[in-house]
Amino acid sequence: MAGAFDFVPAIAALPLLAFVIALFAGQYMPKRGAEAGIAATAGSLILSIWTALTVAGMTGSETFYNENLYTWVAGVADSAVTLRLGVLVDPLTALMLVIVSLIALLVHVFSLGYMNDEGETGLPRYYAGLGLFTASMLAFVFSNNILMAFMFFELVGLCSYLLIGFWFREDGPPSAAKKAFLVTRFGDYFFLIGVVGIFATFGTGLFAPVEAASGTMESFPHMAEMAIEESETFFGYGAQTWMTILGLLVLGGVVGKSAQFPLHTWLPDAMEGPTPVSALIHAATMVAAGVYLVARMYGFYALSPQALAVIALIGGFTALFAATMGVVKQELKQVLAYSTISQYGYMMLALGAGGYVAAVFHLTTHAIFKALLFLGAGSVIIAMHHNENMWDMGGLKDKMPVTYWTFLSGSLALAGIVPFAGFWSKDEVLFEALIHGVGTEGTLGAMFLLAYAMGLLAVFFTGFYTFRMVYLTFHGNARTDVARDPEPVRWNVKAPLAVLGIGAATVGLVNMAPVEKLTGLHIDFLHQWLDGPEEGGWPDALSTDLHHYEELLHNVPHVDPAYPIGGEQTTLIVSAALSLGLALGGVLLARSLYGVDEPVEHTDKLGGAKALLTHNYYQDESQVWLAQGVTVPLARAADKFDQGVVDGVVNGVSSVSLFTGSRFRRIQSGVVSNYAALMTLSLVLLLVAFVVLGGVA
Amino acid sequence: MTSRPRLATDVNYVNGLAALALFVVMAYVFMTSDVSAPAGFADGSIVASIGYAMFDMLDQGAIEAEGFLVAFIVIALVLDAALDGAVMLARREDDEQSVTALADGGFLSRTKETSSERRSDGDSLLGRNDGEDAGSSDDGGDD
Amino acid sequence: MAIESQYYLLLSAAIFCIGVYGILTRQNALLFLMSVELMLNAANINLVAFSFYHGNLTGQVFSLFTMALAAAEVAVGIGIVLVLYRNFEDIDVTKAATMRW
Amino acid sequence: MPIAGPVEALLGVTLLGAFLVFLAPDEYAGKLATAVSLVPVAVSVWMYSVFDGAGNALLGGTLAFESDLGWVSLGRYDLAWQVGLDGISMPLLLLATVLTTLALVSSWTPIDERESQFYGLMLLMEASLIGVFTALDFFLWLVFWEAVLIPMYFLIGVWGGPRRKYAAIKFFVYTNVATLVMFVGFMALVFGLGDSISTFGMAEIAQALREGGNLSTLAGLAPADLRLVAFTLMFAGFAVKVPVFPVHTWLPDAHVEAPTPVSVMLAGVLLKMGTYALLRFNFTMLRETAEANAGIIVAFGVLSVIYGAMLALAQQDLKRIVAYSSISSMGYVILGLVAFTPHGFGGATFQMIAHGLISGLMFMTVGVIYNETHTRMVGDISGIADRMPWAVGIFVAAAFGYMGLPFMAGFAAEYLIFQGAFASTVIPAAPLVTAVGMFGIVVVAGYLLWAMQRTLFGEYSLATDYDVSRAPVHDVAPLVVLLALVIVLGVRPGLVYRMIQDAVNPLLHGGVVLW
Repeated sequence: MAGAFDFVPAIAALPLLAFVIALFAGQYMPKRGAEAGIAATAGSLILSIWTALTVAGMTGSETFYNENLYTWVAGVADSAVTLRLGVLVDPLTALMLVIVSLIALLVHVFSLGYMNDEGETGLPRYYAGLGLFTASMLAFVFSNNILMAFMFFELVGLCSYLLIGFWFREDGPPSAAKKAFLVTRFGDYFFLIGVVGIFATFGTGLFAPVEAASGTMESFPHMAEMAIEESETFFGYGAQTWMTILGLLVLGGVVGKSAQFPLHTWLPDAMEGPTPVSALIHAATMVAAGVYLVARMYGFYALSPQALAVIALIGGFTALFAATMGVVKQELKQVLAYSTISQYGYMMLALGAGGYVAAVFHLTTHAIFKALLFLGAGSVIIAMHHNENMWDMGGLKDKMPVTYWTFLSGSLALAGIVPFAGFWSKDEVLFEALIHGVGTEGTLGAMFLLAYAMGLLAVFFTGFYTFRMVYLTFHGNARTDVARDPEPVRWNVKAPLAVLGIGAATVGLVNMAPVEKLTGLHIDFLHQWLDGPEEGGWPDALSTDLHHYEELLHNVPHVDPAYPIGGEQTTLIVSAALSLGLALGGVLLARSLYGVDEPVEHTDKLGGAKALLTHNYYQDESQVWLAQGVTVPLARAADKFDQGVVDGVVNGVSSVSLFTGSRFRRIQSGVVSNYAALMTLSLVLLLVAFVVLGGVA
Repeated sequence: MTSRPRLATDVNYVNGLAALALFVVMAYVFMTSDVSAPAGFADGSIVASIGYAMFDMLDQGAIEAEGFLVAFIVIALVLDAALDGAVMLARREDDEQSVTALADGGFLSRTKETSSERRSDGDSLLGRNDGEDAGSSDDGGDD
Repeated sequence: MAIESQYYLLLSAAIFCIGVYGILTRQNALLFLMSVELMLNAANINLVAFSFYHGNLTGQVFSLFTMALAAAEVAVGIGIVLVLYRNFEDIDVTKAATMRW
Repeated sequence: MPIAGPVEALLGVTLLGAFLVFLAPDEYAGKLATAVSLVPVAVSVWMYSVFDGAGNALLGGTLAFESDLGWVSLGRYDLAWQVGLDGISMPLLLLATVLTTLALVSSWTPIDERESQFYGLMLLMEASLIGVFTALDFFLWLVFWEAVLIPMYFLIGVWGGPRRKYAAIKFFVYTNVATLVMFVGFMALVFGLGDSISTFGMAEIAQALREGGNLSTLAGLAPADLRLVAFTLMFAGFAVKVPVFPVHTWLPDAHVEAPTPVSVMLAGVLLKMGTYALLRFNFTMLRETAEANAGIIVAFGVLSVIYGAMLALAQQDLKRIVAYSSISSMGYVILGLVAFTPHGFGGATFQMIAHGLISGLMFMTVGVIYNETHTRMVGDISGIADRMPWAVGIFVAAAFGYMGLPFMAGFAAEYLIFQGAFASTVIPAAPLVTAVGMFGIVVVAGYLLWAMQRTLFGEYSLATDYDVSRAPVHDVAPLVVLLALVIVLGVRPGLVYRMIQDAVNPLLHGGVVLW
């Protein structure tokens, strides 16, 4: 009997079909292709839920799946690797599939209101892009090897290019699209080296072992583990070092796609795209892909303390860095953009610091509340006739209550206020970083603590900028005519908001670790989901379970928890109180500064820091300088060199021969007598030569 | 103008030195070479033998020779062709008025109009070739 | 006693060089033709001389052919001279230099 | 062995077609040539479907469609009409025939004078290309190799842009001198081999060389030195055709001046002659020399990749951008070849096919845009996406194909090359060198994205006085076909990669593998 796992490829194939239909037939459809996208993503969602239920053991005996389905390139010779495409379904995959297809469905529905109702042109292209985007992300999620992951990772990049640049008639979007692709391509360059390196090192890129007819095909994290145990050497490096190198190379792609420092600059620009696309990019697809990849191959990263430290530091730093920039932004979507960067920083921090569950948890909750916030922002933007400046808004609370209350739910989640989703996950991230930082010996522990400190500080800024945004947008008096009389939005905008609003308030409940620890109730469902009910966790055969990861973390980089303040419970309470307190502090500060009827700008109080922050620490400038100030002149110089020197030599050779030719041709005077004279003289010379040399023989 | 022969005044004596040099060298070579006595012909009619050789009847000739029948035929054809060629070259084209060489006693009686027409034709044809040539070499040289 | 072969060669060289001299110094196409005739006949002398030297008639037959070919050459040559005159209004060979480079 | 096999039929039909088209009136020449060129396409597709070759043509593999007839005796060497296909030449033959047909269709719009001569020359070139990829006797091969130049010279020199004469002469002289250099190198080997070979058959020479020991001292050069000298000369000769830095400067000029269909053929097939010859001669016959000097060769490859990409970045002319990026892409082929790994050789050969299709597609797309706008300068055009949506859509797809988007042929090829080069034991510091070469994929994205942003998107404006409208169907159709091929090969590389691997794997074994 065909089970859910046989239909997993269809989860990605359905949106792909929607892509084709929308592209070629979209213009003949009443909603310009949206129908296909909605049907396909709904189908994907149903299949994803079915898959998740199967993984949970509710609809079948098999609870995991890992098969190679398609041989992309067969390596004939012994030393040639074979490259395959396959499907891996484990709890992480199932969870992510549900999230992605849910958000994709909601974004499709929302697009009806945001794009169709606004009378946009080129909608088939838009829905085709959305379909391909969803398809690539879903396929990326269930990839069973790193090459397949890379391939779909790249397709995700392509789709982001197409969608961010959707409004190609203006100047901004194409430029932003180019930047998004180029910056992530720079990261992917390292990723690709990593992929090639992994295949060259292990001969396989499987995330988890595959049971094939010919025997078990091992996964590369497992092979790496063995290699480290046996102290093998690769390409002249020790196993440990080599794994770190590979891990960091792959991390390049993660940093690019997940918009981590220093490759985050594309993401704020990507706000040029339509808002539903921003929601999709930020919540569930492109940006999530990076973090998901680290979680996917966590068994590999857990082997390298250096890589973990780098991940944690990048994460912590990005969380703080982006949050500070979010404080001074004027535009609604810009604030959200920086909050996205910051929140993905938390996930990286969690992964680096050994908090696998915390990272996945935050990925889940963030997907919900960030999608909500973007869609809410989209709703506001519709109402404001596509003016995004928060200083032109104000007082929208009463005019658009659905949007306001759902947006507030999302904002509370983002700020990390109990009991909204973000509180639980962010708290767990920080808690894990703290206990692992204290418990881990040496530099690694210190790095964790440093990253923790930055993450903790970022909580305050998060609370502040989130509620600065809420107050400026919805509270106080309306500051413009449009804000006084906003355009109403329809059900297709409100329905997704409502779904997500409820989600943002409640999804945190799936893993209330603090409550579990305090009360002893087993309500840390996500933890159990990733760990498994049995001893050793399931699915054991894949070795992608939490239990295995914890073992690795303990054995190889020696990441262990320790509780600095009393026992586990006290530490937990203190940590939670600390982060909640900071978040509330930020919220209250925002309220005192901006929660008034006629708020004014306070950015001048920042003094010199204002310019720094509004210019995003001159990150864009420096990267633009790198591109235009260094690369372009270098290219010009190369061109000059090519035209002048290399081609100059070629032309020089040709002019020398042309010149000598032009001189020699003077001999050809056209006068027969001269020719005859020359011939005669030559004959004389020849004869003389023969005489002098004594004949031919 | 008469067609009386005159002493050549346009003689280029400098070039003539080359001919003189050639003679000197050849004379030197011949006179210093060591040549044995000639073998001479066997008894018999030389002319008859030549005739036989031309028609490949070597056994009838008294003096040694080779067969030349094919060469004989070929030369006959060549002569014919040369004659045709000469006539073709010499013939005026149809549109030109036929002026016989004898009628005005020499080469110099052609109408100016015809000749200048020819001239300009030839010029334009050759001139274009020239220009194209020059153009292409300039292209190559300048770039 | 027959004349030594060198002298035949010397004679032929002399005639040949007179022909060459004519070509080199004159500009009249008809004189060119005459000079070429001289050179051809210089070759004929050689042919006959070597024919005698080797005791083989081939050289003599060859010289006959040469004469025949010379006739052909003169026919074509005069044709060319005619065309030359028609195109350049002169039979000065140095003027027909349009085909150079 | 029948006298006329499919290869002879291909050549015969194409040549005959060429002469027919020469005689045809201008109005029908384009259609007639296209119709004629469909025959080689059909024949080569049929040949592909029944292809039964195995192993490498030069190393004792089983040839498909072989014929071997005595031709001329030259001293102690017998020259033969020896043609046949193996897994390397079969895909290239397909590439040549398919691309010719598409290029012919794409000429309908831009070529509007001396049409019958243009199409006749195109077919003549196709015939020569078929010969290059099928001939297995050196002299026969050389005849075809040189014969390609003649139609190309006229195609650039007559139908080209303003500086066509310069470009055509540069192309002709440059490549001809290269052939001379290569010829000297090869003949040095032949004379060095002396009595151990009796024909100019490439297989016989390759096997004699690989077995080693047969080479005698020639002109004071010991066998090892002779190999090195011959290798260098042959490499230099073929490098011009590829082209490899620093002997590449004929390429941009030729591309810029050539009419679009000719650019398509030049980039799509002619460049592959260089790498094909490198693979057949340098890397098959003189394996040890190549291995010993891998460090230097790979430097040329990587330098071409980066340098070509950097130059592309500095260009304003769309055609020049694609032309320089061809240098970059062909550098990857060198990188793959010199790796001496299965995926290195296979990927390099696959890259010849992939780049042939993608660069052809790219040039054709630029041509379609040029047909409408009459300019190719980046600054002169902007925002034409609205006016010609399908052409622009395909331009974007082609550009991403060029950047190595997965599931398009370019990615498969480049990935395999990287995979092969990374694991190479021959290249010194292989992982590092590969990583440096791979940086090309970032730069290529840079200049193509930049060019697209400036030309296709933004507000519509055009510096020339033409009204831009949708491209005619027969302009877009070849693009669609090419794009489909690129995607099909990207999704299923095995369609040609299987036979390629079969043919390149024997190269890795020491000595000759007899099948």
